[in-house]
Amino acid sequence: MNPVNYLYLAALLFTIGATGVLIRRNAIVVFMCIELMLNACNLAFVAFSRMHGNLDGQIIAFFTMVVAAAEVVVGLAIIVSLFRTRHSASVDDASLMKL
Amino acid sequence: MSFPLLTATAVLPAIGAVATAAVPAAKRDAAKWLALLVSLATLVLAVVVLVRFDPDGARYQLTESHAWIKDFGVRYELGVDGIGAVLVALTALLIPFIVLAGWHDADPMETGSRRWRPTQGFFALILAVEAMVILSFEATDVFLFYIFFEAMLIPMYFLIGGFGDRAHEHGEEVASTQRSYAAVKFLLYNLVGGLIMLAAVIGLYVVAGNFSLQEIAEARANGSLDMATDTERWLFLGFFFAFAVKAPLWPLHTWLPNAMGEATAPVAVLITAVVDKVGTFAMLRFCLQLFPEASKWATPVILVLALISIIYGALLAVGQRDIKRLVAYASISHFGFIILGIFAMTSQGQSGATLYMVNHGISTAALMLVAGFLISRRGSRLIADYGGVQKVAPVLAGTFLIGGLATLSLPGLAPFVSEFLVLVGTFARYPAIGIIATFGIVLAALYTLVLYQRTMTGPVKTEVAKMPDLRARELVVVAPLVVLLIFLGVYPKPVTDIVNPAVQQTMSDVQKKDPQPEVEAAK
Amino acid sequence: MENLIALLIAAPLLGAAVLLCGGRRLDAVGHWIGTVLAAVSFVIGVVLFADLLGRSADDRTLTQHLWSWIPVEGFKADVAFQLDQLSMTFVLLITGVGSLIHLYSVGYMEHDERRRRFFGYLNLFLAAMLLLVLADNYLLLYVGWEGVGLASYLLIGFWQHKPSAATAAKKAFLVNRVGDMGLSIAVMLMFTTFGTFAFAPLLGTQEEPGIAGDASEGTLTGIALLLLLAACGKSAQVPLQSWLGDAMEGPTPVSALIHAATMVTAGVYLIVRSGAIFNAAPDAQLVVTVVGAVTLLFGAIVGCAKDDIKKALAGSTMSQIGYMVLAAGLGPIGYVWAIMHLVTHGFFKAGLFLGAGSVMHGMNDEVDMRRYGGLRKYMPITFVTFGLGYLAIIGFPGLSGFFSKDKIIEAAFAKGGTEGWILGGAALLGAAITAYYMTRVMLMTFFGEKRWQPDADGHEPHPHESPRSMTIPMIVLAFGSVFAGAFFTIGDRFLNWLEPVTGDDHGHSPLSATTVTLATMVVLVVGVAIAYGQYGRRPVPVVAPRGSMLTRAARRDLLQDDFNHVVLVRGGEHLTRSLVYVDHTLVDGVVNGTAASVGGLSGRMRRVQNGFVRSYAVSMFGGAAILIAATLLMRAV
Amino acid sequence: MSGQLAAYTTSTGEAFQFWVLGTVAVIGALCTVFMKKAVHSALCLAGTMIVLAVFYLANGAYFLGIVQIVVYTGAIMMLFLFVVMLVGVTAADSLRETIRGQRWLALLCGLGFGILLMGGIGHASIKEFNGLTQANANGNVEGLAALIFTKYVFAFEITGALLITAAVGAMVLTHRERTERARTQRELAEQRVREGKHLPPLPAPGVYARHNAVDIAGLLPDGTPSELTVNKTLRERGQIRDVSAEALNDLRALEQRAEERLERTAIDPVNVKRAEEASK
Repeated sequence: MNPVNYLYLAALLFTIGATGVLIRRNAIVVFMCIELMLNACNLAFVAFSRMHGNLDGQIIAFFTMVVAAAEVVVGLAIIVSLFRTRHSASVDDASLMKL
Repeated sequence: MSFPLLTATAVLPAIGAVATAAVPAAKRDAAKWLALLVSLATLVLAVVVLVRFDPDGARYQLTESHAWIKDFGVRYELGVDGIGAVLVALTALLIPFIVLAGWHDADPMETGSRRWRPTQGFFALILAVEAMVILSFEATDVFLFYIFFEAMLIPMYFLIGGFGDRAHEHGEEVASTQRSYAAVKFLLYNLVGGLIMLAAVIGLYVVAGNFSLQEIAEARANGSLDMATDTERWLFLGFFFAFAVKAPLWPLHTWLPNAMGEATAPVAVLITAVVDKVGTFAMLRFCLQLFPEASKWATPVILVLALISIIYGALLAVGQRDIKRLVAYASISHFGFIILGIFAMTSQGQSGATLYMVNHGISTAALMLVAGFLISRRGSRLIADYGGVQKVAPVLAGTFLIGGLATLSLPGLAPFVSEFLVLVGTFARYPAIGIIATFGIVLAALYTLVLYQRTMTGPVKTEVAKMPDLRARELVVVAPLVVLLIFLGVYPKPVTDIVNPAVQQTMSDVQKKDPQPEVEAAK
Repeated sequence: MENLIALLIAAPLLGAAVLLCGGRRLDAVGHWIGTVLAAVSFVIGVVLFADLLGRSADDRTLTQHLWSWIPVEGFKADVAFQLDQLSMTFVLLITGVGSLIHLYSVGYMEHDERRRRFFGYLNLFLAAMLLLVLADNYLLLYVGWEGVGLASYLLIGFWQHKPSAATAAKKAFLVNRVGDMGLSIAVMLMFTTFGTFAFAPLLGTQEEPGIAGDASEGTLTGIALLLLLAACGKSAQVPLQSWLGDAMEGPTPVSALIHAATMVTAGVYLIVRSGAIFNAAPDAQLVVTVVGAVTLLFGAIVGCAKDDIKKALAGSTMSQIGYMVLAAGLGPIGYVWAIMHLVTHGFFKAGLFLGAGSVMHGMNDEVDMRRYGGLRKYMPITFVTFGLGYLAIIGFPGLSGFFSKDKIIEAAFAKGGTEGWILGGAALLGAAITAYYMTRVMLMTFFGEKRWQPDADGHEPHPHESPRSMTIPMIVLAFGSVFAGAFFTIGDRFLNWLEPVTGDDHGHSPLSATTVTLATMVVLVVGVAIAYGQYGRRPVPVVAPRGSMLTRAARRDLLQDDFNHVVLVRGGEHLTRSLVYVDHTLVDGVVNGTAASVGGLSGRMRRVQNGFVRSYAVSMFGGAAILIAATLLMRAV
Repeated sequence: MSGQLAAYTTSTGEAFQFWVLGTVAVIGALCTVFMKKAVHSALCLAGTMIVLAVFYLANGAYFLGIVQIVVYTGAIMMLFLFVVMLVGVTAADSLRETIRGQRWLALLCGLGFGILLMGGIGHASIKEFNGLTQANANGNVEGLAALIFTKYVFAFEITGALLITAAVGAMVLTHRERTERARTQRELAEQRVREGKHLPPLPAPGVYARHNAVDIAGLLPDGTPSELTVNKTLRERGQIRDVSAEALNDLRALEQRAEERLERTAIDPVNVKRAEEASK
């Protein structure tokens, strides 16, 4: 089997995640989809690092995880405060951008 | 460093505007007098300019030049040639009459009306317009000109939209809505023109590298700056469009009847006799000097448009029911003559056109102001509401008739000289166009006499039976204009002497020679 | 001496200025100021005339240069005057008749509270007319040309409260403007052809002709025809004659001075003055003669049908000027006789009008001849003067009309060829009709039994002789109309006087002078006889009979007004109305339409911004996709 | 083991593993997106992540694999679940789309995007394929450590700063500042009296023969359930079970059976039917 398949898999997962972001309204689920996308990227990185035979890809993946963690923490905090204020976790409710 | 005379002519009214605006609300009359004095002082300065101007001297005189925006080579450059000097004088001459005629136009409305009319603002705006118009006549830096060309829209907008006739047949509400419509229309039309011109101005900078009219014109003349044909044509169109809107040339004219119809008579005079002149003046100075080839290229189309303006404007004037709109359409017809004269590219035509600007200013002022006095008495702009005025107010009728005769350019009155020059100049190069344009004089007679007959003659209408004749203030406004009309009609030499050299310059810019008479040519 | 020329014009001009600006305080003396200044101008004219007589025939041309009027590169128009025999003739006619009519008006306008302004206008007219005949270039002539138009506008519409008067005035001015257009285009054509439009270089003199001849005949014909158009407008020649009848709305002195004696003859002056041009354009001359012939018949026919005394006289004026134009069109053969007829006509027609005015004065401004009758008993002086004028105009042997008209008919035949016969025939026929309608007027007015009735207000008119100030002018003019012709003709005084300017050329007439004279006599008698048969023997009905088709058409000025109304007025109204509509909907609509569409578009675009995070996300995502696609494509190619 | 893992062509074992687990991962991802309830999505996501962890290991990223399991699946996903609980386990958002055309646009974009990515990968020429043999020569962790603390040390420090910031930020966001001091029991009681509602403590949840839970509302005398009896949080989540109907049916069934036993003749057919369906 050719490890390139890992890349294909990553691409597939990434696409699914992106679509999820667009389709779902529940902020939490949206976040999960984002996580999914990040993971897809990580997979790609790891696969690349294997192909190129150096560990840089893994390092990047590692950093991605860290960043993802931070992002999740903040994001979830935002969601919680949102929910507190308007008793809903739907992203559509936050449509104040419209004049 | 001599005394900056030209700057003074513009700065004085500007300061006057600020001062007038600053007069406390209670002292209404003080503001009026202040405005009047300032405008008169400006007139004095303008006369000094005329006197100091030496027709046989350099092309641009009394020049001033200071660096302004170094990065773009924008300079504060002023200077007048014969045409500019005359038009500055015209502006400075008309403003006092406008102020005097609008003496009561901005008084607070009688109690019960919700609209408060800021008297100080009215006169301050008029002075502001004067300052900007004078500067745009004097600016020899394209960018500087552009700034004032655009800036004068703002005070005009407020003058049109803010102050209407005291009484209106449809009541105050309708009046104010119509006014704001007219004002917005005026603003939009001219802004669009201005924007297109701005693009052209920038384009010119890109091509020429600076904004100085003289430098660019020289470079064009001695060939050190040659534009690609297309570039030149596009730039020309950019400039010309703005001026054609301002002028106004058919079919860009529709803002004028609204604006002149809704504004008070003095403001209407300000529009057509002063502000619009900037458009025709700029055609003569910028279009022809900067883009001679393109001007020649566009001439046929422009001449046809001017011709349409003449006939079309006159015909519509015949069809109007509203005195002011009638005068507006008449003005459109006259601007057609001016543009015709400019682009006929003969010395008679261009001298005639310049002279026409002056005479049209005076004649329209006379006619429109008297019409304004008439309207202020009866409180209606509809021709049908008048009749037999001649019997109750003979002096008013007489001056109105003289204004009308000037409008139909009766020989002996000033406009005849200019109109005939324009026609001769056009005929010399384009006989067909000249002949068709001559039909305009018949139509002019038609709308003027119809207007006079319906308003002044016939049995006296009951509404006008009690109409008072011209008051002292109004006579002071009208009499000098009438005298000027007659004087310039029989002795236009003072003006032509100043104008001719400048016209010759322009002719040499576009490298055109007057067509020679057949007979001499034959010999 | 030359410097007096300007004074000729200055005097009445001053009068006009004073009277019009003077205000009410001059009401008491205004009319005398006007009259005196007119007289002053006449005196100056006489002085100059004497001076000219004192000179040798070939340097009887005075010029005065006042100032350079329109100095523009390659274009030169001066305010300068030229006084030669032709102008002199006119000056005397204008100031002379003018002064008399001023005097007459003093009485005639006595009861009009705006008499001062009336005299102001009269003076204005004199000044303009003098300017017209004294100008030394066509542009200055044009000033006078329109000036008299203005004066006639003001005077026709003097009783402005009458809508009919105001309309008539407007009509007169407009029709004249059409003619003026011809004149101004002619001037332009001259300028572009010759580079000048001053008389001296252009027309030259009999000895050394000007440069007028150098141009191509086509150009000259063009100029000549344009001048003819101008002449038609001012002299009420077909097809621009329609205004003259209505012009009778003005006070009678105006009709006498402007619309009979002087202004309407300006066209003839123009043609004769431009003789050099016309001589070089025979086609144009032919047209002139045709116009003259047509008009003289047209006017005569109209004159036969009118019951309004002034309109009848207007028709006759038209017809008489037709004679002059015809003569002028004949070239050097006719110029002199044209002018001579012009002068004599000035006398007798003015006299006739003044007579008519005096009649109306006595009849509470009644103008319908069918309501006159038998007036000779009530106003003898008027009767006598009017009668003499009548005899003069029909060409009764020995009176002035006889000489001048006879010469013209002769000249018409002398043109030679078929057109000679046709023109001469027309002239003869005209003479017959003239005799007919003038007799008709005479009989209906002064003979028969009285037919007047109480007018609308119910008071019976008491016909009475007019005051002295009115009768004196009439008497003077009657003298003129009796003796002028003989005085001019005997010893060819007039011919010798004008010949240096107009040139002379005795054509070879197929008929001898005596034959022509006899023929004239015959037709005259016939005309008078017919008229007498109709109006002398049986009583005149007070209400006009329906009359034949021709009569009815003639009453309506041969339907010319109806034509104008239908074609020009109606058509014009429709045109302007539709144009107003177009301007509002089309030209304006386009602009407003653009504005509206822009607004609508932006409104629709605004919907896209729905504020939902996810739709923004979609656009981002789509954008990313597009970017990737772009990069891939870049790679691919 | 690592050596052969990083071989040029992967072993059939890995291939098999890839195909099986890959399918699982994709299904998990799809479920994450399309599950109605957030909890389920979270669980599916966790599953996918574990699969990914296995892939990491398979790709020789041992450290990452473990971290993936420990940090992601262990910590982050749990954090997710925690929030889900807070917001409401059963709070299911309807998948019915509110924005017009959004779904189709999304699917379209997704599809296009995916295809493009695949195309890109296929298009990309990935020739050299040298495993991690010498990279992982002396341990994968050591290798990473070497890189992190030498080449990427700055980035590493910065991530530390980032994490701290994130932590503080989260606290700030969720922390609710108490503006006035907490009110005492007394004050609360007085306030209640002032507002004149629920002077007594709130009623207890309904207690029935078969049901006895906090989410069951008690019945008012007229038989309608009273919201007040249910805990506030549940109320907000709208998780109130209403069993009153069942209770009433049971009651009727009881009466009916009693009647039959006492052989009451007048049998109301309606009642009979009710009774039957109740007895089922």
